[in-house]
Amino acid sequence: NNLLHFQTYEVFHQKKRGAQHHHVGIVHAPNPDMALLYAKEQYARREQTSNIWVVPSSSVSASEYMDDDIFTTAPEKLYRNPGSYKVMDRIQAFKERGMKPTDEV
Amino acid sequence: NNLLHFQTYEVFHQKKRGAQHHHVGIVHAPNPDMALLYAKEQYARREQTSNIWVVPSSSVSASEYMDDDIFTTAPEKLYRNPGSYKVMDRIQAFKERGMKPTDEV
Amino acid sequence: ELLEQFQARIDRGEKIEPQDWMPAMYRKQLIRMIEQHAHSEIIGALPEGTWITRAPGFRRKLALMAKVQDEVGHGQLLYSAAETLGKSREDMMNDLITGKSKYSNIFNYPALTWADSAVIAWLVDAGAIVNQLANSKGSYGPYCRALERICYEESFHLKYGHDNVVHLATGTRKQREMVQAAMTRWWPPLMHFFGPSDKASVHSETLMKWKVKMASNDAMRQQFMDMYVPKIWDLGLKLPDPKLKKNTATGLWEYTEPDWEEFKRVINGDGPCNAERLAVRRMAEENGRWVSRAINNEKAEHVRPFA
Amino acid sequence: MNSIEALKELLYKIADDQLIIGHRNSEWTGLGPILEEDIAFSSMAQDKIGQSEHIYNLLHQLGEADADTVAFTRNANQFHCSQIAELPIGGYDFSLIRHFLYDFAEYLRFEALKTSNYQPLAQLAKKFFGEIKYHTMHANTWVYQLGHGNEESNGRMQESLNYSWNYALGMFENGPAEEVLIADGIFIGEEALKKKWLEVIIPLLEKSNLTIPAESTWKPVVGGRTGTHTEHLQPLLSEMTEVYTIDPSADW
Repeated sequence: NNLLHFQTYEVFHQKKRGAQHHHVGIVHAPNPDMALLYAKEQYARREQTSNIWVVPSSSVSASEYMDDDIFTTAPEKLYRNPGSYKVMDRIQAFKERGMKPTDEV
Repeated sequence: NNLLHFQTYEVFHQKKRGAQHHHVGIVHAPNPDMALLYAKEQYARREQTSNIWVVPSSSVSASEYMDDDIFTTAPEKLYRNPGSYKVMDRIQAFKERGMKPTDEV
Repeated sequence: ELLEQFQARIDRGEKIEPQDWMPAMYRKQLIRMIEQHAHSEIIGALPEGTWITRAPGFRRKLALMAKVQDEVGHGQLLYSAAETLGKSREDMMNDLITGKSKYSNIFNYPALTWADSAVIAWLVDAGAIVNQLANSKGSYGPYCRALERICYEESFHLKYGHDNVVHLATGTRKQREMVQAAMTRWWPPLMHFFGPSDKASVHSETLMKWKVKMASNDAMRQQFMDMYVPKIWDLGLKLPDPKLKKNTATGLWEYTEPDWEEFKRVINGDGPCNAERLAVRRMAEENGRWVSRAINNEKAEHVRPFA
Repeated sequence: MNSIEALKELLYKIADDQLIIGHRNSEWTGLGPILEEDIAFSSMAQDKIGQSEHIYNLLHQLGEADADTVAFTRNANQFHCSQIAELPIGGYDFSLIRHFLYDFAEYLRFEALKTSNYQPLAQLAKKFFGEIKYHTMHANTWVYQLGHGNEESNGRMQESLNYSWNYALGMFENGPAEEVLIADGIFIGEEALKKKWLEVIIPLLEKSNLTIPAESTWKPVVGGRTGTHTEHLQPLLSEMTEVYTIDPSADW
């Protein structure tokens, strides 16, 4: 059947200008132009769409799901999050002791 | 000029399994393996991540911007959206007139 | 007709994307501005970077490493945004190293003590944030998307910097003297940070119409002083400008006019650290050349990245 | 050596290694050959210093001083890091080879520690295992591509490998704590770790067109574990503690 020489393409769509493109699915097509046409037909119909990218699935390199432990500690490094820096009490205490250095109180 | 900073790859980030991959930016890298390693450090430094895709920029095909032509009308084609089939009121009215055909009311 | 459509799109508050038609002047101004912002991030990493190996205690050491890493990361994001406009990273790096393209003048001054790195982390980043928040509402899509991620990460820098200065100002006598001296050193360059007032700035008019530049230099300087002078005085620290005060009637800060001759002298290469900064970047590029040559694949076609 | 002393010896060894090599690798921040590599290398340096802090906290729970005091007030002869960790960063070829040799050893060490009888350490090994796996992925990708790159890069990497080899063997220096740690089921011992390490890295190096020195020439550079160091460590420590020692009573 003619699907043999069709390649799959990953489809990314941008809802409106300024937004990020995100992945919405795949299409089968013989070449990128046809892939764009099918993608527009299939994915741009329902939602408001400003722009579409298609990419041959074969050109996508993905990280392994079994390696997703390399990502786990990133959110736990609190020293690089704004929330972990609180100064109000320290300033308050400083004023209460007449703004004197700690070694002259 | 030979590329001292290598080819560019488009980077797509997935927060949790099953979620959509979002485009977050690019990295320069000599090959896909390095592109994945760099994408992890540049785009998964703080937020939760479960998977990353990288694609050579050269393999992306983009549509033109579709805001000013047929596709902006896509949402206006109401008959396609399930929401526009307001059947419940029609059945309600039919029952309220004793289920009589409209030309015998 | 294209220009009208382009201007109408901007006036409607929509973003211009890389594939759109744009006036050559718009593309040129954007590349110049984004490129300078990118250079400022990677050159800015150098004075603070010298303190990573001397940061006192784990919390400061890790935080400063993360902050300087972010700055190199922001440089990468901004070079990428500029690349969507057609200038390759190699050309931008070469223009930086050869002095053809500028970076924020404030990094031509040395970070002499640990307190200098604290004042930079707080107030230089604060100035950068005033500028970035304004520009994040601009008209060019890739730059705004990059700024969104940058502003999110910069909020940590600001908090870390303020926390650092507060520890010094409220700590021992030695700490307090060190941060007061740093504050006195850095106030003049901070007043230069937003650049000469607009009448003397040749680009501002065009950049505003196209939402490339979102606020005037004076407006940003006023906003910066409004937000941070009270916080500095609140710590009992003094600033080296006797005329500095807020005029409650006009709501504007009054100050001694910065020495713009010195600003021009330093920005054109005659500051204390200009040569050193570019030498360090040149060395990094040259030491890395054997690495890039070894793993570069010649047939990789250079294509403009997408977004 | 009793169990607690042996455990402390193991914790000091690992924490000092991670702190000193993390500190060295952070010296590349802002100077990396490519921006993306600069970001990755300083990120891994952060991981290592973060790991060392967590392990110093374990020592604190065993009665040692707090992490800042332990890391910022000892002299070189009180440090237990292997000498490979303290060597200056040199060129990117040396830093990558050290990264490769060191991180595969750390990967296998932490993999073994995941099943250590000392629970707090086993938990840390599991928590940090993803980070260390990424470090080995980065190291191996670089060694492979530079080993294959061109004559110059292969030559540089081989030269750095020859220079670093005996220092790397020094990581597995045997110490008085060995028998107790093995008996208590806390650690598999340096000898076993070295055997695993050789089994993993030799095939990887061969795949990268690099060869290790002949076994007859091996001369492990030892002493680090008992406080004997190169002339590079004290200057590193003096620089690292320059601000901290201005006012040790201060809260920075």
